[in-house]
Amino acid sequence: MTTVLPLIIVVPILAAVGAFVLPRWSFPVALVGSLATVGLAVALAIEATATGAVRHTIGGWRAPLGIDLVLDGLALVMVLLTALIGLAITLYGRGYFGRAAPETEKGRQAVYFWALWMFLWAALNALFLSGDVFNLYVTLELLGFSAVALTALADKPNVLKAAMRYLIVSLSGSLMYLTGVAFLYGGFGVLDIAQLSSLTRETPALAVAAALMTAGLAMKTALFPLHFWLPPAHANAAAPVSALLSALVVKGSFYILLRLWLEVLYPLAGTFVPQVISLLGVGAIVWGSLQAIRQTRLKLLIAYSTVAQLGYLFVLIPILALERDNTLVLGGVICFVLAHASAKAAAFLSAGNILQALNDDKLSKLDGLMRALPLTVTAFGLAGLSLVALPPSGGFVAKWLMLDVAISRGYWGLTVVIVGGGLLAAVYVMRVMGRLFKQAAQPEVLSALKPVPRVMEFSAFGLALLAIGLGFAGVYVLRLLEIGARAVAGGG
Amino acid sequence: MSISQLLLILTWLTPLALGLWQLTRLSATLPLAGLAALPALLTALFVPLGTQLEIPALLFGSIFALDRAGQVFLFFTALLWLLAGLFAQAYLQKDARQPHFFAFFLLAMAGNFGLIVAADMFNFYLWFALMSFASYGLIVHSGQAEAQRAGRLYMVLVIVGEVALFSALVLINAATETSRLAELSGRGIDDLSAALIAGSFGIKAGAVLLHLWLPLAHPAAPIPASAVLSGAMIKAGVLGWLRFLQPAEGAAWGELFLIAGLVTAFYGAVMGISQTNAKTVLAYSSISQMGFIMVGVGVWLIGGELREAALVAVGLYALHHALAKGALFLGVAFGGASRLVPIVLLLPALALAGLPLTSGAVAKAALKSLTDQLSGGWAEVLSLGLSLAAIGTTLLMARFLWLIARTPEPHKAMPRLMWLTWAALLICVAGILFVLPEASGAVSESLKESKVATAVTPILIGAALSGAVGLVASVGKGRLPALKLPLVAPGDVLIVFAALYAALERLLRAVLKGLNVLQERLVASLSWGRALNALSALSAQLEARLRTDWLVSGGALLLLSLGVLLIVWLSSL
Amino acid sequence: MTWENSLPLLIVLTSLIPGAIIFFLREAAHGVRTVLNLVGAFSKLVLIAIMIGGLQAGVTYETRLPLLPNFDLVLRSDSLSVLFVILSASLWLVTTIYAIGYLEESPNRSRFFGFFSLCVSATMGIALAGNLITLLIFYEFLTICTYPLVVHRGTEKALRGGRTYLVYTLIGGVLLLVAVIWLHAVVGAVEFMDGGVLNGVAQSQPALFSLLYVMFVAAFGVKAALVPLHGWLPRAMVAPAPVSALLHAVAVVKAGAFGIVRITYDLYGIAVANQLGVLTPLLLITCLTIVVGSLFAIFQDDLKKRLAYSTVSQVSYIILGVALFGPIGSIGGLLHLVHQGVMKITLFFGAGNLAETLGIHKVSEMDGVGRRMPLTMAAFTVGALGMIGVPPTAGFISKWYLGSGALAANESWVIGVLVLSSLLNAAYFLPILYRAWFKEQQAPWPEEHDFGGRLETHWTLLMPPVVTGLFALLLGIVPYILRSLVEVIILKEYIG
Amino acid sequence: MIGSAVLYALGGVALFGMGLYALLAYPNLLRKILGMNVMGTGAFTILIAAAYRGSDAAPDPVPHALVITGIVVSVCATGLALSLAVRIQAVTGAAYLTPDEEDAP
Repeated sequence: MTTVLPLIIVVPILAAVGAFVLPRWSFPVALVGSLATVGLAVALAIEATATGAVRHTIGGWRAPLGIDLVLDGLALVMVLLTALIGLAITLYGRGYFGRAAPETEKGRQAVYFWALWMFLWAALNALFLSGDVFNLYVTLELLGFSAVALTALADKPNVLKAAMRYLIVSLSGSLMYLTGVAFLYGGFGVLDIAQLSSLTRETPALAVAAALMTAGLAMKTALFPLHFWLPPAHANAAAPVSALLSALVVKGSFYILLRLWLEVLYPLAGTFVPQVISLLGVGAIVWGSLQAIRQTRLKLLIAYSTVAQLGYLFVLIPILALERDNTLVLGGVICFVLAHASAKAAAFLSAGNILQALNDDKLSKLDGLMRALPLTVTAFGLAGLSLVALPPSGGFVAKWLMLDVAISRGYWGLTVVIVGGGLLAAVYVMRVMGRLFKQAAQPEVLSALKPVPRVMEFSAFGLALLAIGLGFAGVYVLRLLEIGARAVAGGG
Repeated sequence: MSISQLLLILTWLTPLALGLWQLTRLSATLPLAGLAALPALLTALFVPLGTQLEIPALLFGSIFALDRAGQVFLFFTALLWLLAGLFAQAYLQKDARQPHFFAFFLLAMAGNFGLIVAADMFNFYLWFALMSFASYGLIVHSGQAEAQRAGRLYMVLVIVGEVALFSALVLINAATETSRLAELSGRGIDDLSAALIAGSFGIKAGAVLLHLWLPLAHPAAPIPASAVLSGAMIKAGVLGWLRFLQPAEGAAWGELFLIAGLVTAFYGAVMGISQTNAKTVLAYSSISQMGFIMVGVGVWLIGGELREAALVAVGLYALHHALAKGALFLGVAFGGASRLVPIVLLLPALALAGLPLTSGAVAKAALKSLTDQLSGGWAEVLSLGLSLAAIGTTLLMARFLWLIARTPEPHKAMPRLMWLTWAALLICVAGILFVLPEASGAVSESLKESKVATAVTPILIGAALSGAVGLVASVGKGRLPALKLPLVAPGDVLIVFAALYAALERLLRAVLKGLNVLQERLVASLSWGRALNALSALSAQLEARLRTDWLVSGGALLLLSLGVLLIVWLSSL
Repeated sequence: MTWENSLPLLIVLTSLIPGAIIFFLREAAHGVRTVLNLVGAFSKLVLIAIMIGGLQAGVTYETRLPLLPNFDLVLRSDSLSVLFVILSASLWLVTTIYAIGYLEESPNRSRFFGFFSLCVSATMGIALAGNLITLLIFYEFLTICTYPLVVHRGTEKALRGGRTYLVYTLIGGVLLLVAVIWLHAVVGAVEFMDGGVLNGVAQSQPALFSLLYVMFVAAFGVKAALVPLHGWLPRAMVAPAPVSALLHAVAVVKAGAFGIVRITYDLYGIAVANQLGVLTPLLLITCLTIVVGSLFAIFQDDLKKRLAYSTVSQVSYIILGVALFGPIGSIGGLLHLVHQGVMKITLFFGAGNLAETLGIHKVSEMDGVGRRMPLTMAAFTVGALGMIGVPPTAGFISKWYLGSGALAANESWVIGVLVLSSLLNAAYFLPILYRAWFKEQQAPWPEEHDFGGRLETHWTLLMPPVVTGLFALLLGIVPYILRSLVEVIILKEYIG
Repeated sequence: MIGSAVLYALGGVALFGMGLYALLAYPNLLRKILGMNVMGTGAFTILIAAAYRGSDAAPDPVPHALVITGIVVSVCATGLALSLAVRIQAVTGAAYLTPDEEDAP
């Protein structure tokens, strides 16, 4: 069964190539690729729950030059998350791009979308499974390229500028990371994370690496105040791309940061650095929420919500770095990743539906859409529920765990922020929901809406259900995270 | 269930069921609705004392029983309701809203009967409440402005009385841990409970200062309703006292009642004398007469060996007053119909004043023989006081008859049933006390020479005084400055209370308005904060700067990485 | 799955599943929707009956789903939950029938009934919650499902009302969340138990546990509309009448009051709460609420607003019973949980009928309405007299127990509060009755709606208030049925 | 006395810094892209410095492999960046990032 591990990267790459080479068949190819990848992810999950963590050396080449793929609980959860959301986005993309011939502008976009999306999926899987810091760099770059290219799909000024900004940020972030890798290698002579984990000590090289990698990855994850690039990129991209970017892509760089602090940079846990990261997270929650509240466009509002929500990912870093064995703390963060990914994808897809129907996403135009697009609005509402972290939802479980950690350790300031952030989220979600529930001032607008393909509505709704359903899956997520929790870190 | 027990239930069930039936069928009056009082009358006459029925499922366990006090009260109450009911049937014949009247009439009747046979405090409270609330419908029946005003005032006092009674019952129940009335006697309730009981039933009984509603409500109601209000229902207050007022400090409370009784007796007379409405005069007379009964209750409270006799005296007086006042009220309906009417009305009027050989004389004799046995100077004070009050009664009655005699001829037809019921009631007034076995002692007492003398004297003085006043008035007509009557508006001190209430209401409104404004402000400041908006507008500028100026964002990036380095370096020092 | 471990879940699902299906029904699918609603409501009642039978035979019903490590979603039946479940389920049935008539021909019915069913499911969950997290989850769930109902009309005013509602309840919810987690951090996972589970722990850290208690009360107090957390309730009056019934009688304020009951009795334990000294401040707050709520009610001309302020006052009777240490007061509080629900729903049905049939929204428009709608107003009268506490309505029974409980707890001044409250209740209810019954109609009805037939209004509108009005009487005349159930609960709480 | 490897590394750091400055300070997109390339070169230089194992030992081959991979990535990045820059100039007529247009969905 160990062959499955590389397949989960290879299959989407093949699909990407196929979609590009066979433009008329790009969607079927992508669909098959998506289904196969989901199947592989499930197979991996079954395997890992049965046998524990999996380590695979591609082509028999050993580290340091060979490529090691490592599947532990954390990686598995991320792969599964990507699979679930990826499938929904593939389905959504079908509705979004329709059956336009490849010769048309829209058809051309569709072909690029399918190819790039499959490529991005491969990059994500590769990133999650990479066992050494340099391979992480490569996958990070691949992820960045495909994300930027996807952003730039729509050939409009704002989109292109946002993509360019995104590219600059992405590249400089990756380069900082790469420089950090150089320092790590210079300092400890290995690249394999598991090996590094047992070697790292508090040395100047580690400090420099920590500084470069943390800053670079923080920027790529749009941690406040380095989030400036995110809202225009996420808000201006095509709906399925927005969902991808917000739900999955930013999680890629965060995943690396998390791994680093868990397994490489932890000797610095005693310094004030994790606290600084945590403080920036707090800043993100407050700042992002305030910005989201004052937005007048739906997609920008959702994008700023992402800025705010990403802040939550960072607030527990100090505790994580100290208590690396505590899956409950990690569980809190990861549950948040899952909850945010599903909810945010659902929110962006719903926004895409609204945009499709209305050709506008100004909040002031949303009056009464509850009647016109009940399923979409419900999807947005459910996603909002999870963002506000009201039970029963994935967001609630995540915040529950985070609050549990914060309160039981006496982090009262953090408690206030987590709780207050939920209320701020309620404010911006309600700004939208209130509109949607309102009686339309001009009912004729509602009858002039463009039709929204059912598959788009249902995939948004499905993701929203996932966001809610995660509220009942906390136990299972934690159980998955237990897989190989120490075995991987300790082995080598 | 024996027939006696069944009758006990039927006393209240019959009028209750018929009342509810009438309430749902407002198109036509039940024929002879007054007969609903028959089971009660039968109960009073034939059900053996001590008959009891427990129904644990109802309320907190319900007990109905017939004791001596209950028997007497039930008797005259039922009799009066029966006759007034039949009277009303005829009296309100042409009234389109007669069914409404009877609905409330029957419900009030059920309440009045129920509270008499109730042997636990919850039932008493329940029926008392039913009676009080239902009689509101009787008071406002005419729908005229003064009836509405009277009704409003009545309702305020009813509610105040209800909550006072409620508090008293809770206190008594907690202190004695029983709800059975029979187990209350001699348990010695505390002064607060006693005060609440005295006050709440005092409202119903029209004790001075709590009487406000009476002079307004009794005249406002249709005549048969006035009769039962004044004759029967205010006695429920007396029965309430007898049932619940078992203070530990019996003597002190007794003396308080003696004083209050005397004051009430005088007060009613003084305030009533200048009234221009015959029914108002009667209402004030009722207040005055309740003062006499309160004296009896006072003696009962002082207790000792007089307790039993006092109970009998109170019962007799209540019975006498109920019938006499009922007859007087019904008589108002015939005012002007015939010249004979004022003369016929002399009978109940003189009975009320206590003329020998009338029920009044018997009742007063019973009372007098009680007060004479009191020590500590009370005997003398009361002897004089009651005699003076009797003069007042006589004057009131003279005023009443004067007003009746001047009533213009009514346009209404007088069905025979009206006359018949009135006549029946008059016969009862004349003879009833001489038939009742309980009264035999008092009857012979009243016929003693000394008693006859004390009874006749105040009547003569009163008659002389009214004659003099009448003479002065007729001679002085046009020469003396005309008196603007009534000198005191019905409800007398009500004016003070009304002013107080108005002030209180204004104050409350102002306070609440202020509170409301405050609350609105609070909520307004809570909802979608303005402060939040101002803050975020500022943040938006920063945000735009961060996005467009690469040096700012790059600076932040550098700051972060250098900061990390710096921190590590600092902490390694 | 056995009967024992699925029954509580089924009770929740009997409204959840119909609710979920109803969302997807077309507007015109009137029949299907009605059938679904009624089947759900009736089967819920049947299941509850089975549960009561089992409880009497000593069976424990418990559904347990793992939710988080150390934290299960627990739905369990005990006497207290049964009390609330019976109340909500039966009132739900009545309200559903009412809503079917009320919303006839109005838009968005599927959405309305969907959320309506979800609300009831949430209430069932609150009632059956076996631990704090379950309670929290359903409590918040209730908040969410109620919002769309409050803003159902979609007008600016409705949205404002809904927004205020959310602001209040979400802040309350957050407070609850923190309190629950904090408690969990201190004592670990605890489940509700008769007599409480914090005995010993709480006394060892009195300050902390008092603070937590205050947080719990504040959190639940928002929904229970304790002054000064009541501001949302009168504003939520913009909702359609069935929603008002739901807010005021079936679910929302009840959930708040029930939460306080649960926390006090089954988490802290009444004896522990008494030792901590938290009951006295609670008592003061409830008394303040009782008086202030009524004071505000007096000067409202809007009928539903007047009723809303009355709810503020009346719901605090329940909590008053909790705050009075001693079984008698407790019985009064729990009895009022049911009594208030039955009486207030009657009043709201009445108000709804006036609005729907005659377009009457204000007290000043009610002159002579008793003659036009005698049955509705008769039911309304029963409810109003019950609020004042006149026998033989249910309100008298609660008031009696509360008064006696106050004496037993040596807080005789509380009787003064009850008296004042009764006076104030009379001051704002009797004028309504006066106008309805004793005044002549002054002006034509604002907006008369002809339902045809011989009845004063549509039968689905008429039947519910009449039924609940009769219940309000029945519970007062024959109180022992309910009292015996309540006594069982209270005895357990005091003996442990 | 600073070893040649350290000197090399410091040179790399300097290059990285210069590139970063260019990236941030110049609005022209081409300059930004060039800046990024310089940054990359700096990073590679540091990596190569890390390969130094003493004057008499053969250098560590691993960093070289990494640098080669890195260069490939960097070429791709430059290509993507240039094509984007071209599109931007074509669409907006400017070789730098103009402020966003409002009111475009």
